[in-house]
Amino acid sequence: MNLASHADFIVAAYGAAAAILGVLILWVMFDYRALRRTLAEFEDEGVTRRSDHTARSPL
Amino acid sequence: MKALAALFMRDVRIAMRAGGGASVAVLFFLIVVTLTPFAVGPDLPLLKRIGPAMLWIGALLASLLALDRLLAADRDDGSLDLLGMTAMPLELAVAVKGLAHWLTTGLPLAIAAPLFALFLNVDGSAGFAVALTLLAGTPALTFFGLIGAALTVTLRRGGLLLSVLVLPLTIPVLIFGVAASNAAIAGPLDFGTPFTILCALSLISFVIGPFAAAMALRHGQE
Amino acid sequence: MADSLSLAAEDLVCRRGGREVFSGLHFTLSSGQALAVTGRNGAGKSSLLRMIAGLLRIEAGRLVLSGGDLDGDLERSIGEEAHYLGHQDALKPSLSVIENLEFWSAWLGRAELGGGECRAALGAVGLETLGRLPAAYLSAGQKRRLSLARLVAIPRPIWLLDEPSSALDAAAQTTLLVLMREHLAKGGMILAATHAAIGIDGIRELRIGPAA
Amino acid sequence: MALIDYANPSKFLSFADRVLPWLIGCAALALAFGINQVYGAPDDYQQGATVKIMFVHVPAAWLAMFGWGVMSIAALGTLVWRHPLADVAGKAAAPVGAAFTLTCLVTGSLWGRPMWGTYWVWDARLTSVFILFLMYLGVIALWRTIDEPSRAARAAAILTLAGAVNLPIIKFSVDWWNTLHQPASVLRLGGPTIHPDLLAPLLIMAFALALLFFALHLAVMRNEILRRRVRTMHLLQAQAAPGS
Repeated sequence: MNLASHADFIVAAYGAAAAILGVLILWVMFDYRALRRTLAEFEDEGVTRRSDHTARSPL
Repeated sequence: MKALAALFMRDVRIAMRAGGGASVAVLFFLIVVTLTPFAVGPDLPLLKRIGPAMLWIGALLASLLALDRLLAADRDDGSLDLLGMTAMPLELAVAVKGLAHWLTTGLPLAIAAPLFALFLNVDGSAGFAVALTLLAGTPALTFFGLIGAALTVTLRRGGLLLSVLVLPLTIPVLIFGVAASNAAIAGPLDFGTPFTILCALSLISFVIGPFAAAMALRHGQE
Repeated sequence: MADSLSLAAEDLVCRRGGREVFSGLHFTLSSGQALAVTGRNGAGKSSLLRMIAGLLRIEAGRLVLSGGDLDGDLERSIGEEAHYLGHQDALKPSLSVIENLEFWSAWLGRAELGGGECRAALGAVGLETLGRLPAAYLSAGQKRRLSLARLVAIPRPIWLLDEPSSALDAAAQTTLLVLMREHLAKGGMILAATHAAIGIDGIRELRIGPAA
Repeated sequence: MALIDYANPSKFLSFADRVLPWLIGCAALALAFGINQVYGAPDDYQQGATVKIMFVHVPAAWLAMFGWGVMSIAALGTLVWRHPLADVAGKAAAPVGAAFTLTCLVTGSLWGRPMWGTYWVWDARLTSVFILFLMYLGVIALWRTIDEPSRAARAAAILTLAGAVNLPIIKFSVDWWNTLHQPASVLRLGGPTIHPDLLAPLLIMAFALALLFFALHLAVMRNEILRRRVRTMHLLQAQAAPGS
């Protein structure tokens, strides 16, 4: 059992780990940006949460 | 044509969005496959021998259980009434719904099959052979299943009855699906014959399923 | 809808579950007219509307739609010329308000419709700000308004309304009234099953079932 | 108590915004150092170079179980203490835990291939991790199915706790099932005896991946709080329109 014969499996294992965790990281990042964008759009449309701006709230 | 495309897109969207349940069918498939070794033991040669059969049974149950809500959801919210109020034949509407359903449940099952096959010691090309037979056979499961879905909608009884009604209809699909898989993996039979029959079953179901389902819906209206 | 249409029922019979709900029903309705279908619960108001919509089998008798450009076109059923507003709203909670409406206008509409009709219809029922909102967030009254938008977005001569004012607040009932008057003015027909009075001038009443 | 201070979602958000960059930086540094250590680690006399897979496989297995532990504590927070952030913490732990479980499974499978000659063997340890993975997927599916967050939180909490109680039973049953069918001749992955030279890189990698776990968990929690804000905005928008 030498390194040469199994190096591909070791690289594949680390690559797979990086890929799985990388996908999770990318999902988190894109999700965060999309959510921030949606919230900003609400801000532009003038919809606000009462707890943020009690005075301005029309309700 | 535009109307049919709109219906197709609507069903695909509903299935893909949160709570749509497209991924749950794949999960169910995985769990059925996983249960096998706990029942028969982790005996690799045995698992390899029964692997294609278990994959087929898992895919069969997963695609049937997912059919339960296909027409019932439209009945419950009144959409089914409106779907019938156009010049478009109900058969086409049902066929398009079936296609969208196959795309969101049947196709993922076939795609997942080579991966899940590894758990049953069916690896490499054998796994892809099973996936190929599932690709050819799952449309038949969906479209024969449509008949049961339409009947249970009008009878207003859910899930279990659907399976009881439809499973007998799917036996030929199972026979030729597993036969084609085994032929591809081990021989000695020819792969082409059962596979061609499997494709033929899918084509037949594509004709019979929507017609019978639409007929059941029309006669069931009260 | 410039050509005058008329819908006639001759000796209609409705049977459900072996029980005769009504029989010998006659009425005629022409363009620009409205008919209020009244009667006690179980008299068959909803059944009559569903029968006209083609959702319920006609046991005996005839329903004829004549006039306009329909005479040569026997293939067309009355259901294709009618809007049915039942108790259910036919909305998918996971789709947005505009997606729901656009689907129904693509499915039920005959002519090529642009996105404009749907936007305008949302405006007509007061939901123009909620286009992107998933229908799951709507209140019962707003869902009802969205169903009404369907009738506005897709032109069809016959409106079959089953208890149209249920779940609607006073403002929405006014909106509904305005929409119904506009529809009649354009030569449409309305059949409404209702308990309450509908404030439309010249509406006729069709009382079905035994007198209460 | 710090936990009470951060019960307010707005405060928690600013806390997450402050802490996350540091946490991510530390995790990246620790991972770089850990991988460097792994590169220099000696081969195992029995398993050769493939033992290097252990340095990511075993920490991933630990974090897979740790993730369920986090979810269980959060579930108690939801059901017993009704802590406002417990729902969010429980929901956020599920995808992170599932990702580490999947990492453990895939690396185990790639380790098993040269050892056993096949990608998957129903080894007792791997099988238990696999069942854990299925349970994670079940919890995620439940979260996705129920629309209303607090109702989903309670349902998921009950499922999580039922899973936590069942996990030892499952582990015991799988061990029993496995020994019943095959004598313990198969080489086990990540067995209990570890050479000291291998222990140091293993612990460093475990520490680094744990930091990554915390960073991801915090980031997903932050997303979840934002998602709930979007939901609140939607509801407010619907309320502001006529006919509500």
